[in-house]
Amino acid sequence: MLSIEAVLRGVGAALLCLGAFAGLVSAIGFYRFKNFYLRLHAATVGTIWGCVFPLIGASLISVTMDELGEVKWFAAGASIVTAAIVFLLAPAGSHALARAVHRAHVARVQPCISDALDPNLCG
Amino acid sequence: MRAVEIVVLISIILGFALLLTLGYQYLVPADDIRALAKFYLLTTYFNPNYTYTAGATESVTAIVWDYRGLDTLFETTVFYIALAGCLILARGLYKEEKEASKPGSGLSVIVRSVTKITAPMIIAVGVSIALHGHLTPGGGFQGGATMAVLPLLIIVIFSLTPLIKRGFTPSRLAIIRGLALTGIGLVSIILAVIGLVLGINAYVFQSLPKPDAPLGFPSEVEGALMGGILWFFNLFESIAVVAAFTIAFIAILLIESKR
Amino acid sequence: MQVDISIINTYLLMVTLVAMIANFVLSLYGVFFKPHYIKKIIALSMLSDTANTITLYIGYRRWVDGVPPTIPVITNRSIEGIYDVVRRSVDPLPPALVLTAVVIGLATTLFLVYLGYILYTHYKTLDMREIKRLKG
Amino acid sequence: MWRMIAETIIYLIMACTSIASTIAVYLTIKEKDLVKAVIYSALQSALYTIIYFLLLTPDVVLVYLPVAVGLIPGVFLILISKTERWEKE
Amino acid sequence: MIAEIILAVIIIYIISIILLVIKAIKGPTIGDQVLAIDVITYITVVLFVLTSIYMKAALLIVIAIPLALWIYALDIYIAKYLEEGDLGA
Repeated sequence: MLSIEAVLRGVGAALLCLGAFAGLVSAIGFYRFKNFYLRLHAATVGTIWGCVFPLIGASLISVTMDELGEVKWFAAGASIVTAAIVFLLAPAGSHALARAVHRAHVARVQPCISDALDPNLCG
Repeated sequence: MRAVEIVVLISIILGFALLLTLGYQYLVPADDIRALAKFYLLTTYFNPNYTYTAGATESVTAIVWDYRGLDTLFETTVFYIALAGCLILARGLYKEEKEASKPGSGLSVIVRSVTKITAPMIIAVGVSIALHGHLTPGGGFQGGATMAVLPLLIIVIFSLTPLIKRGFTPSRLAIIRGLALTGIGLVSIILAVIGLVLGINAYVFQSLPKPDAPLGFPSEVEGALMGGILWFFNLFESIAVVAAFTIAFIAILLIESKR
Repeated sequence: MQVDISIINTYLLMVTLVAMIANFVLSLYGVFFKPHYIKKIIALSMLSDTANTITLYIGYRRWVDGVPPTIPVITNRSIEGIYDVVRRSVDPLPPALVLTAVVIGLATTLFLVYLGYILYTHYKTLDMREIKRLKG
Repeated sequence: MWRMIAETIIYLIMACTSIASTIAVYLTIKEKDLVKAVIYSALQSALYTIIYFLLLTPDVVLVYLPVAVGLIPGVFLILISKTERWEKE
Repeated sequence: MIAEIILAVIIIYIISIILLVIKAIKGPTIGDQVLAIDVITYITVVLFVLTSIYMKAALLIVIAIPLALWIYALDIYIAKYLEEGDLGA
């Protein structure tokens, strides 16, 4: 017979491990990809999988921890709100950056097969 | 020729030597703190052993506005003078009207929508940081600085015109800031003035009633902790900080339209 | 097996302090010897940040027997809670001093930015070697 | 034993962050492109935020974060966009 | 049990942050550097939350909300500067 606390704690730990794995994969990918537009993929993995899910897991864990004292509900709520904010803001920021970099011709697409938006950037 | 630089270098060397001499036992942090810090922590929230207390659960805000209140008041004065200097430098370079930017330029619609959604959240977070300053980490300076990022974001994303059109002109913001600073001054001296009128003993920067001075701000309202003078100072200081920074940002962007 | 690792902890804390002093020296070099005005302002803001960090570092306290220190906020409002905070908390005075220094640092940085713009409108450059009249 | 290792790990994070911030400060001083200098100084601010957090001063983090991450890069970029971007040799 | 898992996750995040700092220092273009700082700070949010749960000081979590709110300000400033060469109105 599983108690609800054990279930919550297990799910939270699983989410934390998933987030740690995604963060490490994102960092390695960021290190090894060739150009800016490919690194955007790694950055998205790092922000959504490596930040939003571990925050939800931390919230689930902090609900079950009685050592935190009276403020454990505060901690859980703050974690959930932070996850929502990151979920909203991180894509907007990287979108703005990608659009500006493409329009200002800062980063070249290399190696390139085709660029439909601006053929001059290719190659 | 390089006399100034040499004097500054020598004074920095002497100052560092003084720091290392006076703080040699704190160079690597010890496992205990000083007696003064223990006194602050013990008397921050109610205590039977001490008559004097600040009535707040957060020590840093209590030190900033109660124990070392005059210090912070004069730092606020330095802050006021620095921003007044900014506005004096920007004087005569103003130009109010601005040609409309052509459509298609600027940031995309995604960023604009997200900023419209997050603007109320920013205000809510700033207000809660400022007004809960005596209970949780935070206070007037923190809340004001948090809210002051919003005007700069709005100016960068939507341009200056909507902000001016909503009525946030520099002169009006200057009036708001003056009112907030007046509030800080009034709160700091009002109990001393009342005591002077009534013939009761009272001090400047008096927060809670003391044994020889019966006047004081409320320590709690309806069971919620108020911290006496701290709540009022947090409120007025956050308004002053956000208004002052908004004036500075608007002014530095209005200078540009002269060229 | 019990291993004494307190010497490693002391070494790591000393590394932090030495890195902060290196930051101090580097940003001081930037303030004095870099010719460009904006670089000077950036170095000055980094200098004030580093000074604040050294101030906060002095107020820290080490862990005792594996129990971490805590923030100077009273969460449990009974007598035992207050004494527990006094036993474990870090020094609350350096944060109170640094707090106002950061905001005033931003105000003076804004003043220097305005001054830089006025300089540029007068001289059409911000390179300090070309602004002969300010050379002292 | 395990708790002692936790203490060492916290101090190790602090030391690594300090050394990285020293590298960031050095690159800020050496850089000729002022926009890149502002970005390096933003990196230094982010690393200092971690140090302030580990020194357990949440009040200072709450005031340092909007100022150093949100306001100062914007103000410097306004000044750079109005004046000049490159520092001459 | 849960404390050891949290400590291991903290160590893995520190390794990721070190890799990202190397990329933020080396990155060939401005876009790479800003993106790396972005990911560093979003990971720092998780690090703050986990550290405060591990230290049992739950009030420290209040820092995470403003940090998550302000990171995208740097993106917006750099994007506006690159797109228009000008931060103004």
